[in-house]
Amino acid sequence: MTKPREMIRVEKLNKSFGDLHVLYDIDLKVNESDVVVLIGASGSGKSTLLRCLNFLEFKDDGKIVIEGEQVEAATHDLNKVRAKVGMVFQHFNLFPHKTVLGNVIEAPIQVKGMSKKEAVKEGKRLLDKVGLGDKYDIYPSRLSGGQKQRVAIARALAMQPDIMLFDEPTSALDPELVGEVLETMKELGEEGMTMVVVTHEMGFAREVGDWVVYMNEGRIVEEGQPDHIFDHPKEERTKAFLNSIL
Amino acid sequence: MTKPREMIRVEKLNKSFGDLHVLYDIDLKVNESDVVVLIGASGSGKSTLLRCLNFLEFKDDGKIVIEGEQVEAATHDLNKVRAKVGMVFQHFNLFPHKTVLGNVIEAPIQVKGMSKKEAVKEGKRLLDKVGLGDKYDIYPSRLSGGQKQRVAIARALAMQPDIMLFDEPTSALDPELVGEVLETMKELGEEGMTMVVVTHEMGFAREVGDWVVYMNEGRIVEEGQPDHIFDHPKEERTKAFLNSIL
Amino acid sequence: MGEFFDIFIGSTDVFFQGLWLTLRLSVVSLLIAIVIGLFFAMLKISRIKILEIIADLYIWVVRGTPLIVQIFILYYGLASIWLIPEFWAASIGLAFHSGAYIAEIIRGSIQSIAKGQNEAARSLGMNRRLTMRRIVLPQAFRRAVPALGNQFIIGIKDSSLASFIGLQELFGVSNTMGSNSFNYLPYFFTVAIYYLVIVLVLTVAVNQLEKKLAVSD
Amino acid sequence: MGEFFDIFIGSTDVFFQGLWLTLRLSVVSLLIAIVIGLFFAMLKISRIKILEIIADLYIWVVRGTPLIVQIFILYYGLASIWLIPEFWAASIGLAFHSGAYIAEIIRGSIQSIAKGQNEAARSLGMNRRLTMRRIVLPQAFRRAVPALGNQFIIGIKDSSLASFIGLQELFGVSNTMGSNSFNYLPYFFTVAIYYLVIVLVLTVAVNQLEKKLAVSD
Amino acid sequence: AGDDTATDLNGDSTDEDFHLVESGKLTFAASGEFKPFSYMEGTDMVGYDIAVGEAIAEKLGLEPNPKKAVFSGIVTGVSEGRYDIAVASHTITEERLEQVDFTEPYYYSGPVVWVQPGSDIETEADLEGLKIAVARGTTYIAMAEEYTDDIPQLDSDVVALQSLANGNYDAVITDDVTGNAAIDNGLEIEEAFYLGVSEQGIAVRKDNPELTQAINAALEEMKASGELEALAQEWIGVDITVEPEDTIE
Ligand SMILES: Nc1ncnc2c1ncn2[C@@H]1O[C@H](COP(=O)(O)OP(=O)(O)OP(=O)(O)O)[C@@H](O)[C@H]1O
Ligand SMILES: Nc1ncnc2c1ncn2[C@@H]1O[C@H](COP(=O)(O)OP(=O)(O)OP(=O)(O)O)[C@@H](O)[C@H]1O
Ligand SMILES: [Mg+2]
Ligand SMILES: [Mg+2]
Repeated sequence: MTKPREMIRVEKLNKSFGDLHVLYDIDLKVNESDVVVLIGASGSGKSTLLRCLNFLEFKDDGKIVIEGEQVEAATHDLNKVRAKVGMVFQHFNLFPHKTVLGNVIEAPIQVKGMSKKEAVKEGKRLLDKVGLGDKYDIYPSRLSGGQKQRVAIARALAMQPDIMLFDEPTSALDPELVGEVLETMKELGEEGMTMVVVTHEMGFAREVGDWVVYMNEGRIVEEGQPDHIFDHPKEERTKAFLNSIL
Repeated sequence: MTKPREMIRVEKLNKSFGDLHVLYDIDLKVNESDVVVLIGASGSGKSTLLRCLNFLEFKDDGKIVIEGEQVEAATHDLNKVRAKVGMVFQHFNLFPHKTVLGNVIEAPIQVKGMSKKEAVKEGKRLLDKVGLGDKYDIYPSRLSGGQKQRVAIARALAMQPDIMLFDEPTSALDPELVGEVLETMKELGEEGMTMVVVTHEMGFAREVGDWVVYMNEGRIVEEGQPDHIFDHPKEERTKAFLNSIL
Repeated sequence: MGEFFDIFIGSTDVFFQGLWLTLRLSVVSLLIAIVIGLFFAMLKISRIKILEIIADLYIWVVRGTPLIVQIFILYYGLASIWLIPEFWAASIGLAFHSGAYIAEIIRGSIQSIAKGQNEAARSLGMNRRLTMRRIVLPQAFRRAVPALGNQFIIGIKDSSLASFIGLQELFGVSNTMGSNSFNYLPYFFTVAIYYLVIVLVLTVAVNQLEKKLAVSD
Repeated sequence: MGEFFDIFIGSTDVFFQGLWLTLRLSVVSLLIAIVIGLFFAMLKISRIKILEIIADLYIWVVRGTPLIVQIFILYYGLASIWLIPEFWAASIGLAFHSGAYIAEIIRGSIQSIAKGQNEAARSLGMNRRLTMRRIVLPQAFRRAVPALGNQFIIGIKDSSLASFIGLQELFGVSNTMGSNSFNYLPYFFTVAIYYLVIVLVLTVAVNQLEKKLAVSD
Repeated sequence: AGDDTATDLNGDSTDEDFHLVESGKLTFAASGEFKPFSYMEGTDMVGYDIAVGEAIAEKLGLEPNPKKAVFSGIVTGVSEGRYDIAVASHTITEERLEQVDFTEPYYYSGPVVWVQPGSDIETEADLEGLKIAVARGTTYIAMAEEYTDDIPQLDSDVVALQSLANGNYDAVITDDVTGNAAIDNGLEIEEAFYLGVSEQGIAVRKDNPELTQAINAALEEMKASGELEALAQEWIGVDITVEPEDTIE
């Protein structure tokens, strides 16, 4: 068995907002094709950690290594790094002035310099894949929440990222729409995409996740394989948290 | 035993907002010193019924008899009627530009023409009664929610109403402040005030209420003494509702 | 630069007279405008269709025509019917103009006073008038202070148009002195500084007032 | 009344010339103002202290001095240094003035475009410029349409001040004809009607445009 | 002067006879922007027009009350009763006579075409189609209309001359004296040619013939005594109070 390729490594990451220390000495490793699920109470720092990985926030200190390369805001072209790491947000953040297809082809054309024809072809393929083959020319405002989130996934995939980050992708959705998004994510995981997912959907975590990380007040309290974490948590805080949401 | 005096009688009250029919054929009787508790799911029409009793909304048809007199918007001076019926709102609605005492003496002076001296004396008495004897000159913004609501009760009492209406008086309060307001209401009930109370506090309903009315989708579905309603509801919908909130 | 400084210092007495007139014009017109604005705001919330239409018409006409036209109609246009002295033509013209904006400011702040305030007062037996006078208006005025202050600042700048009916307020002074000396620039810079200072002082004053009024909130 | 009607009908050719000039002034100044406004809006959101201060200073000066002072400085004041023809003095003066308000409108609508839009674009690897140009500005402009339309209407009314540097736009025409005939009122009423109609037409047009742009929302 | 007016001047009449705007005061308008006839010194209006107005008020036993006004509004201001009279360098014209009465001329002058130094405008023919600026409400508008349609109108002559010097116009038509005063103030403009001679009168409200008469008498006396000429010398530097040979038609 060959050693798996390491996609993300975080070492002793610290992050504050002003006086508020939000992340303490975070260590995290994500290998190729891993699906890592981050869980934890509101305010525990899950979003902040994810946003640091995509450089939407900047760490105070510590190391972030993406695909073997230690990335520093001062010396790296972060736009290039971001293009390798796709991100899906809780509130979709689609571009409302562009059609569904327009949303998907925007970055490949503008950032990668892909030809419009190629971008459209690839964009359509991705939209078909997430089950929106009939919505190319519609504006986002006419989509349901679940459809919007699937467009957002296609849009991120269009940049051909090596890693996908998801920040509570289903928590703004009506319950009946959650399934379609999780299904899309599950397929993606099965195809071998490296993923870091913040979610409260424990069923998904258990079924799709390779590794679960429980955070509390800015620290990683416990981590392990889903069955271990869910069935035999060691820490009291983990037990309390799981009780509160299950 | 003498026949109790009838304070409020409602007969076949109907009320719509535009196309939305909100109250259907409501019948209700409230005798002197009764504490009637209205319960029901959100949107079932409890507030609307209460507001009709105080003529903040006008019925479409049916009868509203207050202290033996059938009140019609066209022929009655509603301000006089309102002065007999005090109302306490969920969000307190104190006058922010007046002090605590100023809130309480405003209407007696302006509406009843009470002398300022007398109004102040009575106002202070009422504020002492609700436990705010040390807050006369403070502005409402500096009070806690529970204190605000007690000022609102004192303000309504200052008009010496015969009936008091309460519309979810504790539901905007932090849990730890609910008790002080319920205590004040309980004392009021024990002193013989006629009260109609919309609340989700079932403990209060059981302890203080003389009669409980359960509303659903604009109709009175079931009513009776608290023990009957809470312990042996007859209707399925009542059972379901009680299960959902207990 | 030295020349500008000499002119700035040397002309203070004349400019102070202009300043005094500017301030009188602005204050008088603001007071009238508040009365007008309050009146039309009341029409707008009267819920009586015809009164609302009258208020809308007034606001539409004021907002649809330049201030200078309004002032000139009052001063030159109406002269054959009703002879209005310059000061009053300018003050009334300015007030008529600001009044429309103030009506909207007051209406807006009345409507922003939570419906709850109205209901609380009505439920205590207060009639509509009493509720308006004792409960809603005091709060509405307080809430309107920043916008009214802003409108006052606009009024001060607009009062410069009074010079075109012959009033020697700040701008009129600078214009006359500029043309008499055949050397406009220093006088216009001087007057610009006067306006900037007034506006600055007023902005600070309005902010202070706002803070003071916020005490009971 | 009959007299007014005769004058209204009889003077259409002159007033149409004035109207044409008014429209040219307003449109040209609006276009320049949008460029100015966009520029200063960018300075304001640049997060570079010195650029923000420059933008604040500009906005403060414009908002702190009357428009007529700004126009007169450009036309009379600067003449010895830089000779600007009437039309351009008026257009630039108006643009300089509106520009400050437009800068605030654009800045406001840029900042109202949810932070989320920015993050989504950045997370796709788009740089700040690209994000601004392709994602934020198109939405910001759309959101700014009502306020820009309103500013255009204000610009049309403000262009009446161009008459005081000799331009025979709408108001200038009415003033000249009024003083030459010693009979102001009918001409001022006529010009008021012209302004009201333009403003009305524009208000409707802006509303239409707004609706059309809302299609994709 | 007749005996009637003499009695007026002796102060036998009261100001009620004149229907004054403010009793006891002679309220007279001038533009304040027509150097050297009227202009501002600090907050005071001064100049030949003002001096004449003050002298007349004194003769009538009234307190002088000068009012600065925008030139284009002065005639209607007099006819509508804002001012008793206008001593504002008004050329006596048919149109104005329909609105107000005029006294006898209190000075004679001529409209002049002013141009930039070195301009090649020499005759009326050269003015064809050029940009000629004038002050709003003046008689110069009609003159300019003879040659062109492009006539910017400003609120004062001085402003027009200034803009001419700045290079904004091809020509400006205004009074001889005013233009020369501007040149004395360092303005770089040049006289091209005269457009004739005009008579300047004092405008009086039509329903006030007693006042017109009294002013005429006062003027007569001032001319006879040399007082008027002295004022002209003081403010203008030349005697403009006598009628030259060829008056404009
Ligand atoms: N931009 C910011 N400025 C200041 N504080 C912030 C900022 N973003 C987040 N925080 C604070 O950092 C802490 C962690 O926030 P974060 O959003 O990472 O938590 P979370 O685990 O994602 O919570 P949730 O489940 O509510 O999304 C919180 O206290 C939050 O208020
Ligand atoms: N002013 C109004 N205009 C239109 N519809 C209204 C108005 N007030 C209430 N409604 C509607 O009438 C129905 C009954 O409302 P009401 O507020 O009486 O219910 P409720 O039982 O008090 O509910 P809650 O517990 O949420 O206060 C609801 O559907 C509500 O949306
Ligand atoms: Mg989060
Ligand atoms: Mg309710």
